[in-house]
Amino acid sequence: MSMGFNTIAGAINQAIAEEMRRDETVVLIGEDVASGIFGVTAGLIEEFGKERICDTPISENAIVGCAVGAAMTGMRPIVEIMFQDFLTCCMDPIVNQAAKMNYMSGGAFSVPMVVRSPGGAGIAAGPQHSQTFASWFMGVPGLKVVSPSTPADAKGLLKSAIRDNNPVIFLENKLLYFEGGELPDGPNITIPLGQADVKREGTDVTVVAVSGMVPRAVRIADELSDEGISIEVIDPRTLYPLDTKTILASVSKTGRLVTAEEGVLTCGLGAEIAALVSEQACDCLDGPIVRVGTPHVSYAYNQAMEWATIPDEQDILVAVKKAMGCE
Amino acid sequence: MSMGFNTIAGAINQAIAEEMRRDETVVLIGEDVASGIFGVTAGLIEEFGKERICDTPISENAIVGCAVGAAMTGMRPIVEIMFQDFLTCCMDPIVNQAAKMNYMSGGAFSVPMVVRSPGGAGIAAGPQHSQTFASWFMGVPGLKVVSPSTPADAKGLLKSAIRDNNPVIFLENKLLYFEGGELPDGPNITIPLGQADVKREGTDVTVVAVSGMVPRAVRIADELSDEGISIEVIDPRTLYPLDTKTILASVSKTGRLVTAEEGVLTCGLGAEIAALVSEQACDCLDGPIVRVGTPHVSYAYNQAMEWATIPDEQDILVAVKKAMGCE
Amino acid sequence: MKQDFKLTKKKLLGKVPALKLLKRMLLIRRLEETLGKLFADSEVKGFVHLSIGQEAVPVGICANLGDDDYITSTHRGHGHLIGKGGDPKRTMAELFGKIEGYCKGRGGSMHVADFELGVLGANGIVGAGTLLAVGSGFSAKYLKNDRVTACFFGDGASNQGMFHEAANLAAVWRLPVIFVCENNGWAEFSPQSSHQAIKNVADRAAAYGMPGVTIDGDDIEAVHAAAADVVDWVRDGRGPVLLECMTHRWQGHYAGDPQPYRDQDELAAVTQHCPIERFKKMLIKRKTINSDEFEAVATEVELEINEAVEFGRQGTDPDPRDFMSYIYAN
Amino acid sequence: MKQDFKLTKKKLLGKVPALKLLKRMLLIRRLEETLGKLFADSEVKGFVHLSIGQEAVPVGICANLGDDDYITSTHRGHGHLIGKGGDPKRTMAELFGKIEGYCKGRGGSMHVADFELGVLGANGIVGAGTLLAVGSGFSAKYLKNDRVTACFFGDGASNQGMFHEAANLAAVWRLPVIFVCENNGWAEFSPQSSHQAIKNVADRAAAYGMPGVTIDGDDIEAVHAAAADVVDWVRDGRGPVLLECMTHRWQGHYAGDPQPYRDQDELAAVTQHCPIERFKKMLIKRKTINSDEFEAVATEVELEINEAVEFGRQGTDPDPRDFMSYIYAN
Ligand SMILES: Cc1ncc(C[n+]2csc(CCOP(=O)(O)OP(=O)(O)O)c2C)c(N)n1
Ligand SMILES: Cc1ncc(C[n+]2csc(CCOP(=O)(O)OP(=O)(O)O)c2C)c(N)n1
Ligand SMILES: [Mg+2]
Ligand SMILES: [Mg+2]
Repeated sequence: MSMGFNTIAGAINQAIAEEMRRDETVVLIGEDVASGIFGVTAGLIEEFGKERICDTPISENAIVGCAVGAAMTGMRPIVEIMFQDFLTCCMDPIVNQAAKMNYMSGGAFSVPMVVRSPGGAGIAAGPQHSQTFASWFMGVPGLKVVSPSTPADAKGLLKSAIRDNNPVIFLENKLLYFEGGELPDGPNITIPLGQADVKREGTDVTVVAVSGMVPRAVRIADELSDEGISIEVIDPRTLYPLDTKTILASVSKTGRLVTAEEGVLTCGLGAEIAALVSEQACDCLDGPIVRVGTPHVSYAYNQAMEWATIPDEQDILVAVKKAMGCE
Repeated sequence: MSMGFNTIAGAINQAIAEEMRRDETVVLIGEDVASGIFGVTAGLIEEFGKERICDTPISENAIVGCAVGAAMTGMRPIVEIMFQDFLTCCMDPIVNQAAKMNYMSGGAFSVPMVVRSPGGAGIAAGPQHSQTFASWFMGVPGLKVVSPSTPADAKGLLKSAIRDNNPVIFLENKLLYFEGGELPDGPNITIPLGQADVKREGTDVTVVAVSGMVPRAVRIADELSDEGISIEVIDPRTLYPLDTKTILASVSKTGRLVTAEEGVLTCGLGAEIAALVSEQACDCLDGPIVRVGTPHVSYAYNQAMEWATIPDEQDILVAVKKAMGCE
Repeated sequence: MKQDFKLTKKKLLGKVPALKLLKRMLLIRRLEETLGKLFADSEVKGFVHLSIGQEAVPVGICANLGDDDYITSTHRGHGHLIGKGGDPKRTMAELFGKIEGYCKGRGGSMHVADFELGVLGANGIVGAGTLLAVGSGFSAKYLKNDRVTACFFGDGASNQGMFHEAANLAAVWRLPVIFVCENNGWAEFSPQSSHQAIKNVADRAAAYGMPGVTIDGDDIEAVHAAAADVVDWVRDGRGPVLLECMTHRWQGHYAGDPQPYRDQDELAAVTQHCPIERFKKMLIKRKTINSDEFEAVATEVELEINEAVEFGRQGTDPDPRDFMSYIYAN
Repeated sequence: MKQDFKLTKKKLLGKVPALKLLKRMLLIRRLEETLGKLFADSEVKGFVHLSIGQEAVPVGICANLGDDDYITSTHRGHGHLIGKGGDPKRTMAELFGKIEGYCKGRGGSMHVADFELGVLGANGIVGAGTLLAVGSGFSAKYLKNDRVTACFFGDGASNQGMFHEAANLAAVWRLPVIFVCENNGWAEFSPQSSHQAIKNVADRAAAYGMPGVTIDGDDIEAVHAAAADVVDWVRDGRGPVLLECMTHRWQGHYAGDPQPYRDQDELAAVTQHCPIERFKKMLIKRKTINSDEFEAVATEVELEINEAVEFGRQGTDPDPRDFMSYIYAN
């Protein structure tokens, strides 16, 4: 397999283009997707035209609802919701329609669609343009939830999401869009949903990190390895279904667990993983499970304050030390 | 303090009436609240008229949004969303407006309002009329979340919620509406938000149960006390801010924890409590933390299947045994 | 251009098509009367919304649709399903919560759906069906398969933001969607005057640049004729149309609703509008059919519904522990 | 009854009120030009949406409102705030993220709000402001305090379900709300023709049973006069009105947007509609003012804005660790 190099934005663009070439029932629907906010979908209009790259009115419910109806009748739509914050405007078609359709109809209608949406703080966009809502969707039976942290993962997972017969919520991160990385070539390279990736092997502490927290966790792992502390960084990549096996195996090995997400901690991913481990692997634990994430607050416009809120390397470091009992 | 006897539905009705008598900026807004779905608000129209008991079109966004704007300009609206399932239709005014207004405006505008909504399965209402979304709102900074299990709690907490200067999501349970209980008289009896209640003292296992799971947990506590197992049942009553002190104190005493909620387990209340305890009281734990709740599924119309899905006494019993290590 | 839509004259129907319409309406009527009883007897559970009195709308509309065409529906969806040709047996089985039911007992009354007939499901969320209709309209246009979608919704639903977004999007994209408003003057316990400051929901069409017309929805021939015009227009690629059918809700909002909020005289008068009675009388007067022919159909229907009830009642209960299946598609 | 709303003739304004309007428009213009530069220089961050070219709408409307009246706003909200009498200093301080700012640095451009002036906040969610307007309309009617609410929203926002629900509810409840559509022909990078199949957003008023009119939103006297009529009507308790103001967006959707999607000729022509230039020329031609008087105002504005920038720049940074405050009210 040959390797290229690209950003996550580029990887997503490629995944969409390749799947559109492969399957003509794949279309992209959203507000100004032809222009491409953050440049992610830019240029697709040239190859696929406006029948398949569909700009819409500002009508999030109709955008997602249209995708649900189209998916029920033979299409595989990809929807873009410009900011995760606007998912508040289309929760019904996601939660009560897409997620439940297969179940409610006793399997008569499946809903193969993807909702892509960028989240995360760090660009002074203020309280209504910086949120991350992964855990809401994790708690909705019928949905799958994906959140990649590298170009290769983004591409491979998005392709799987498009091919999946269920609604997949695909959560991107604005700040990660332009981080580069290796990207395998070839239109058929996919990554199965539901498989975690061990981004760094280690033996002392397991750090389960997601999205923007992954590179931060890896940097801390590097830093601490100089101190002789060996950290295993696991990126679940798919948040639902969660690869509990990989996580439990790692914790059995290390006996210590830190979780790291950008979203608000309350009832978040870290809570779910902590509950999982404290139910199923409590015997292996040698210390407290420590969660890193946004405390119970909003993100301020003021950038110093915003950055003081966003969880960072320092927070992971402190958490690792705490998990090791050296507070 | 003299005592009456009433149902939760009756207690809520009383709380609304008393607060409306006390403060004329309190109004009730929702679909068919004058008639009163489940009878909860029935009769209020006679005393308060349609200026204060306001039937609306089927426009959940406008209902909640109207309350937010009214709260910003001197009112204390109570909103009813007929089923928690329909909260999907008004997430934006709750999450991006009500919850963030005080923060976004640097304290200029507060939003004293209550969103009441019944949830829960058990009446063959099918996948779109049976859900419980407590954990979504727990994860939204700026909101308070309340979920009572007795008439006295419902009344005292709703009165506090109405008087609170923040948006409060007040989650009721359809099946509990008609369970009776003692109800103290007197228009000024309130229960502060953020205080758990120990429904049953015990020494062997802590069961943190909420809403419809509280009476079930209490019944299991009774049953097991015959076997010599002493269970402490804690009802947090307010889910955010959570009374972590009471929970941690109980777990320190018992060393064992079971959580019981009706909602889907993934990223739920139980996850949050498990994470809390495994971070802050892991030394005290003598066994796994076991969560009881709805597995990752929807509720079927078929009632046998629906009831097989809803967590019940038997599930709590099994969980207690598991937490005690006797599987 | 878009505004030059006009209804043509009502066509008088011959015996065969007339009896077909009568039969469909009777099927809905008897099915729902039976459901009302089964609900009262606690054999059927949950929320059951009856469309008794409103049968002409789905029957008149769907008579102009092929099996390939789509419909989206509401919480009051039995009539739409049966109107589209749905099977009373599988409907009943669903209402009994059985495996043989349309949703294998998972959905119940508010979710009956038929993949083969393009019935995209009844819906428990008021207004959500309009969103799905945009989707089936989109796929039909994109796949060029010539299918149209009839989207049923109520006067109450027309106040939902979802309806607004759906209508606007269908209009900008000129999708083959017919927005069929069943205006029965009520949204639960609220009369239309309390939920909107307009008389005709069709007046909303202009807000989207689509044609809008209002007809007597209890006159099956009027509905049938208007639907023919609208289906032609829409299938022609001329964009969506809003067709408002004025009709009457005879029963409570849900089975078991005692309707204390309703004026008793108004309520007593609704049966005057009976679409079945009116059509039958007219056909007999016109000598298109005779009353024996009507009775024969009525008897057929009676039998079919009785059979359906037995089919439903005798159906297989799903294994309660099987609650994991169908949450995810393979 | 509700439909008999009519605009009266435009009144010619005398010197004092005319200069006042000019000054407010200039304040907005200079403030935003300055913001554009500060953004380019990275002194101001985040998303900044400029309303340059659209100043006549908020200024003309708000000139008819008292300090007690309410407005709701959009993501493009500086003009509304300043139009209502907002303080350029506190605005600038907010854009610099300082404690002295309208939101103490927490909100930024998209959230500026002024309790004293009834400015219920700019809003980052397109359409959400219309919901809040129903709320302030409700409280005004309930508390009988005679306040009206002007609700600003864009052509793009009129496709949001929230707008539909808000307009319908305001109409059924006859709330004192003016729905002011700033139709600048664009929603981000999408021209109006691609997001709705109608030309005039005012055509949507009929869908709610409220009056709707369209005026030249770049003609401040026209806006001012129409607003006077509308405010009277609404304050009279006759229910909401939709007032559509046709205007032009000179700049990109946000500061820094290079607008590759825009026809360069169209873009070059927008300045012809300059509400400030047009008004100034007219006033001088009519001899209401002379050019010295205009220059004097322009200089005052220049000074005020320079002062505001310095005020903002010199403001106090909030302590970054203080991020817990204001999440909850006491
Ligand atoms: C989003 C949502 N809000 C409220 C309800 C409760 N509800 C069910 S039916 C109904 C009235 C619907 O009125 P209309 O659209 O006129 O249809 P009809 O019942 O008259 O057929 C309401 C309010 C719901 N199911 N979904
Ligand atoms: C719910 C929501 N969807 C999308 C956006 C992104 N967005 C911000 S402004 C805008 C265009 C608004 O157009 P219009 O209402 O005409 O106002 P204008 O920008 O022209 O002033 C969009 C799509 C948003 N902020 N909120
Ligand atoms: Mg109706
Ligand atoms: Mg615009």
